[in-house]
Amino acid sequence: MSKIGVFVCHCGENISATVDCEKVAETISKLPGVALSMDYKYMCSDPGQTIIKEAIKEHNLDGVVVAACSPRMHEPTFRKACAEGGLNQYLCEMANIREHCSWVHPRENSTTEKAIDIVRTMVEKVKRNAPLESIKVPVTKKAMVIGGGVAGIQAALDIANAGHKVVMIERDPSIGGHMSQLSETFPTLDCSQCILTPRMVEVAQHPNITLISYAEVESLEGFIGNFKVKVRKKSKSLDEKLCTGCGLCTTKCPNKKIPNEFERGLGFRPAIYVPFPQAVPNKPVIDKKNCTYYTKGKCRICEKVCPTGAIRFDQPDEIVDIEVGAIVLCTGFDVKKPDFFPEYGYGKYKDVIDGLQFERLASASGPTQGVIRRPSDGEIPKKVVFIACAGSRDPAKGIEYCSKICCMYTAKHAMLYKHKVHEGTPYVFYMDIRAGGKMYEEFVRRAIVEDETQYIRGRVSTVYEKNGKLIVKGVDTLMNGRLVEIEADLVVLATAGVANDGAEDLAQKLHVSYDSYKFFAEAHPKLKPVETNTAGIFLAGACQAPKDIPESVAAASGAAVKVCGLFANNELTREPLIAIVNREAPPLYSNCVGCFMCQTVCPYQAIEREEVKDRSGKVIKTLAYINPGLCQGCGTCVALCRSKSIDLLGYTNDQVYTEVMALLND
Amino acid sequence: MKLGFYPGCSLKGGSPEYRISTFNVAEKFGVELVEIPDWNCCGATAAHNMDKELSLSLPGRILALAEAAGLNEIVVPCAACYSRLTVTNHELAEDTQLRENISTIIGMKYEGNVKILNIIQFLDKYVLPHVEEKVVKKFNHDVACYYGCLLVRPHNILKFDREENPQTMDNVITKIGGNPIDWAFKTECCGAGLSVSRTDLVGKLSGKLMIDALDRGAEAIIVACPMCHSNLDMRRSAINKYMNRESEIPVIYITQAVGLAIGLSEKEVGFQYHMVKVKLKEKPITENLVVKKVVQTEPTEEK
Amino acid sequence: MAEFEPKIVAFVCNWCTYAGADLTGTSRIKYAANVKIIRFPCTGRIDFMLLLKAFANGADGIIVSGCHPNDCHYTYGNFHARRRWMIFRKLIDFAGIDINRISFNWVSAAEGARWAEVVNTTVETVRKLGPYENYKQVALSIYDQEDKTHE
Amino acid sequence: MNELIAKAKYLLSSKTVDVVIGYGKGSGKYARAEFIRKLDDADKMIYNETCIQNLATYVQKHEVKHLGKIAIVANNYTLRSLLVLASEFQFTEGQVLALYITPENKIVEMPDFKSIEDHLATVDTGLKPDEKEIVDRIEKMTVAERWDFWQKEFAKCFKCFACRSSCPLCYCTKCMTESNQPQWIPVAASDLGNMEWHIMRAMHLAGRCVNCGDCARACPMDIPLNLLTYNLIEGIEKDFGAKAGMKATDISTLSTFKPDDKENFIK
Repeated sequence: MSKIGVFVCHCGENISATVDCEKVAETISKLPGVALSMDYKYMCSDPGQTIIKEAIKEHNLDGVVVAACSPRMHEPTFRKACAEGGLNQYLCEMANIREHCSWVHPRENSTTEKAIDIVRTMVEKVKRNAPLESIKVPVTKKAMVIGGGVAGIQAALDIANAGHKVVMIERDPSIGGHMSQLSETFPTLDCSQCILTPRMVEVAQHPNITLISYAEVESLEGFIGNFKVKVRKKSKSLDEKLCTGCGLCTTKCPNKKIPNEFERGLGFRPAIYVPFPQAVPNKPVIDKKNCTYYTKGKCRICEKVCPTGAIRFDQPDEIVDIEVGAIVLCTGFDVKKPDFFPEYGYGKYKDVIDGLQFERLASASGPTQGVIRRPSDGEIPKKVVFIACAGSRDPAKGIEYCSKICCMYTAKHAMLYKHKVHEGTPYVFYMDIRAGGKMYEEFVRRAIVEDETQYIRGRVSTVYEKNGKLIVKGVDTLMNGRLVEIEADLVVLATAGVANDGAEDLAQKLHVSYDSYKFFAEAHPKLKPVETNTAGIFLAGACQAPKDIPESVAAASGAAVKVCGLFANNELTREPLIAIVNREAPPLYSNCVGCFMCQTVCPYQAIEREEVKDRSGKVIKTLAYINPGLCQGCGTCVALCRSKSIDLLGYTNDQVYTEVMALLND
Repeated sequence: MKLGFYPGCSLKGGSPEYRISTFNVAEKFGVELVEIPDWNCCGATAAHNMDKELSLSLPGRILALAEAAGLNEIVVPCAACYSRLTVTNHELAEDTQLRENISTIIGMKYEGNVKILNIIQFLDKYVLPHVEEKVVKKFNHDVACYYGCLLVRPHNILKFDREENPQTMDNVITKIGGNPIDWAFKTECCGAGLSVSRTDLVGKLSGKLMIDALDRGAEAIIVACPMCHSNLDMRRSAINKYMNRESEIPVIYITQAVGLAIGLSEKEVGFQYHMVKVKLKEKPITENLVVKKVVQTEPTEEK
Repeated sequence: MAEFEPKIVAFVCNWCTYAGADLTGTSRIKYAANVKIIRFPCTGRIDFMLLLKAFANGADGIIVSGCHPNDCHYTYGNFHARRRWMIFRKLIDFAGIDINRISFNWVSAAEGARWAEVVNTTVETVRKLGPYENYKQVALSIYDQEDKTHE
Repeated sequence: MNELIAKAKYLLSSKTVDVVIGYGKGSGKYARAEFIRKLDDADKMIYNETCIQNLATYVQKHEVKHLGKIAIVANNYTLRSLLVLASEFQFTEGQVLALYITPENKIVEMPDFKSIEDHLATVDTGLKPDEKEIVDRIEKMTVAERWDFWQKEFAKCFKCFACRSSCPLCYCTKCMTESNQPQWIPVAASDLGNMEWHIMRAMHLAGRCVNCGDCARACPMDIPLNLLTYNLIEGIEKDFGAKAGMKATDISTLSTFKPDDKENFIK
């Protein structure tokens, strides 16, 4: 006869307000095998836990049910308590009578009845629980950082400086991300590249960091501590060992009229190119879509001029397997595409540009050497209208969230413009000014007061061109809705920050979840901001939601610490809730008949073939074997197995079957 | 091919040319328009500002009548009527309780089986597919397509074209060999609501958009709404006063334009009813004009 | 006579729907108390026999719910489950079991309100259908058996 | 059928195989299986319209496997069963030599999977019209009618498990119905237990059954068990474009998936 202890928690008023906890405890105490059943105000409090520990000793309980909140909340707490009380932690179960009962039902008998059913069910389950020991798996002390923006750079450096190996994967030819495109940064107005490029170089030169640029993740196998990542190194058509980065090829390439991505299409680049002067690695790649040789089959000028003969036209993509223990995702964000704003004529009028394009115009290394000239005719604009919330906070546009960085960089843009064009007037149309952050509000004030930016609170309905001017039609809600019309020379849209294209695809490859906007989802919005719900994969930067530089860097360091924490141990312990194939005495050996239909359902390739041999070494039977290191315990194989030879610890057939029975038999 | 037809007050009263041209065009394309028997006012402008139930009952009855008459697709040329009927259709489909209330009020069932076409959807579905072979005289003019307020708003209910910079009417014009100019006032207000009470404001609002049309060299303004038409056409004096210049630019219904292109006479499209006489001067057809396409910047995801 | 209160068992996965139901709780959204939840790691773990067993034990209705396609914590579990249910549903329907009493859903961890809605609609549907009498009858047969054997 | 006997004798004498599984005169209306290991036993072999049992059933039986290499008299169902068994690793290529008998009573040796697959590709493996017809008839019934229909049928069952023994694909060493922790299915015959047993069995055959119909023929109470799986076969072919036992490398329908599997009932 089992000795189960049942502890019903009032959770202050949270449960007892609608559930008669005494009655629950009292009813349950009558169940066979229940040695002790009591209720208490706060089970999770120290005294509460102590009660459990003592009870375990006193009644030498062989099972514990805590009827309280969701196991997703406090299961670890109480299992720990039980362990300390000398009971195997897996003999402790939680009955969720708060989230699934007291909070969702009124104070009625039916609610208490339901609570009783729930507890009874868990009691019956616990009777069939088995003591389990956690699994220990080795940890590969090497991290992969996906994405070489400022977040990725920070994460990589932090991990590397802690003495661990890091592999950085970057999709583009150079690391640096969006930050390398920025002119100055708020609120200090220090030059973006001046603070970023040294760290880019540091990454390239760090003994612990291997940088793989122009590469993308193909697939991911394994689990925390033991990931195996397939990486596609896209062909650069270049032997990097030979290339000295002299740049002769890029100057000699005849095909120079390709819109430059780094300049956001405001400038041009050749077909063989280095994205920008300070690029890391500072070696060119050939853009196959535009290279005359790849498209038309002749040219090869770069090959001729290369002093070291480093050009390799026939270089194929290369797939490399990399084994790492942890992964940090820093794939960053993108901004909404032009065609998203027909009413603003973005994409239709040359002089309607987005924030990043303005950054390039204002950047000393940009297409205009930092002089603000409008794209259409190169004139210096006299009136510039900045439109904040272009897409953001606009349910009609399907983007309900605030892109967060726009208020600040719009203020910055207005400033930069005013500093460069003293006689010009910057206008800003805004909904609200969201300048939360150190020195942020002051910064916006400066833009308004010192730099005389005309802030107009209201939306812009449409922008249209008339006699070379852009007519911006909007409303000033602080002037009781007066219509405003501004004849601007340049319009800058603070376009909404959105998830990078391919984010969804990557998330599915890595089995991390993502929200409806395709931003990667953290494991807990407050308490686990840099973890994903896939153990061993962490997040940093704007791939999670729009973030500014300080936030991205902070998150990156946070993720780095998590990785280092993981690497602090040589092995990590995993929950033993995994599937096992049953064993029987010879001649049966197991009920498994080796049809291996389970092998194809396993998402983790955890099911292997095991041969039972006799003394002579002759194979008597081939059985399924489940690799405890790989099994994640989804149980799909268990439900599929016809002979019921596979069972899932913690959710055994016996347990779930009993639950169904107990839940209904009242 | 038989379709239901809801004229509403305008097409029976102020805008006979719209009705005539619509019927004649439809006939040319083998579409018979059957007037909904015993139809009533759609309750536009007045009702929905005062009494929700009334504003749904009036169109509700019209829809119910159409359904009863077995007219599952009805053409509603007037933009205001179109708006009222579509909104009603939408709300009744959303809320069964409401539908029951309304049907008790109007004393007849409505199952929601009536599909509503505005004039452009009608042209798009039944005329454009065969229009090219029927065009006898290309409508070779630079025109400003004016959609007005009700034809494309609110988008989440009408699900028609785009609120900002709509394109469908421009497509029709292009199809009949015309050249829709790119201008800025496609969906601005013409002041219809104030047509009677504040004529001066009509002059201002309509004037603004007229100026842009003229500046961009439009030979005519194309409309699909009787209110827009009456304002731009009938209130021309007020408009000219605001612009302080004499404008002769005609205001033409999209159906009239199509009509001309497929060889209907000026009478058959009802130009005789216009205040501002329609004098479109012949132009030599230069190829580029005919093949000229509308600048399209379709949103990738139109929510 | 009081209104018939159907007994409904919900088989849900731990990562999406169970968490979703937790969210329903934390957002204090009220729903019918007829439903009791059994937690599984994944919809892929849910054995079709358990559904039959639930009916055999007097359930009038069943809810099966897990992560939306592509969102499975175990990547594919819900895809396998989906196939299983497609086939199982056809089979039991053919065998004369009332499939309107089983409601299959995808409810994510973020859809607290949706969970309440799923529960309530299912309860209503099953309440309309009434107690699952003929299954209950058949289920009794086994107890006769046991009695006999005990004699 | 002398040709067959001669073939059997040859195979045995030449040590090509150790046992030939064929048909012998049965006591009932169907021929029964003969296991020919000695040359002169071969004369017991017959082949006529009574020889319809799916002999593949014996291929993976422990006792038979022990005998060594097997030659087996096969019809199309047998061949498909063999491929399913092969795809479930129940025997390896070359272990079984199929002696397919054509409608014209010609014997075709099929030593490897390829030859079987190629042959099956040429024959119509769909449900026969009469089979379809009865499935449709039941589908047309109301749920209540179907329930009554099956309850009447299941009520006859007394758990002799002939259906299981006759099925080439029911080869679990310990059947789920025998597992007693938990006791998924009540041991004794009862309306509930019978229904659960037959639904479970059909579900376990989903995507595997080759509609040979032996279960129904084996049933002493003439319960049309095959209909349960026939109905699934149709559905599976429609929904997943899959058909069991056409390739030795096939992955069974239930142990795989497509991300775009179409269903309309999961809300």
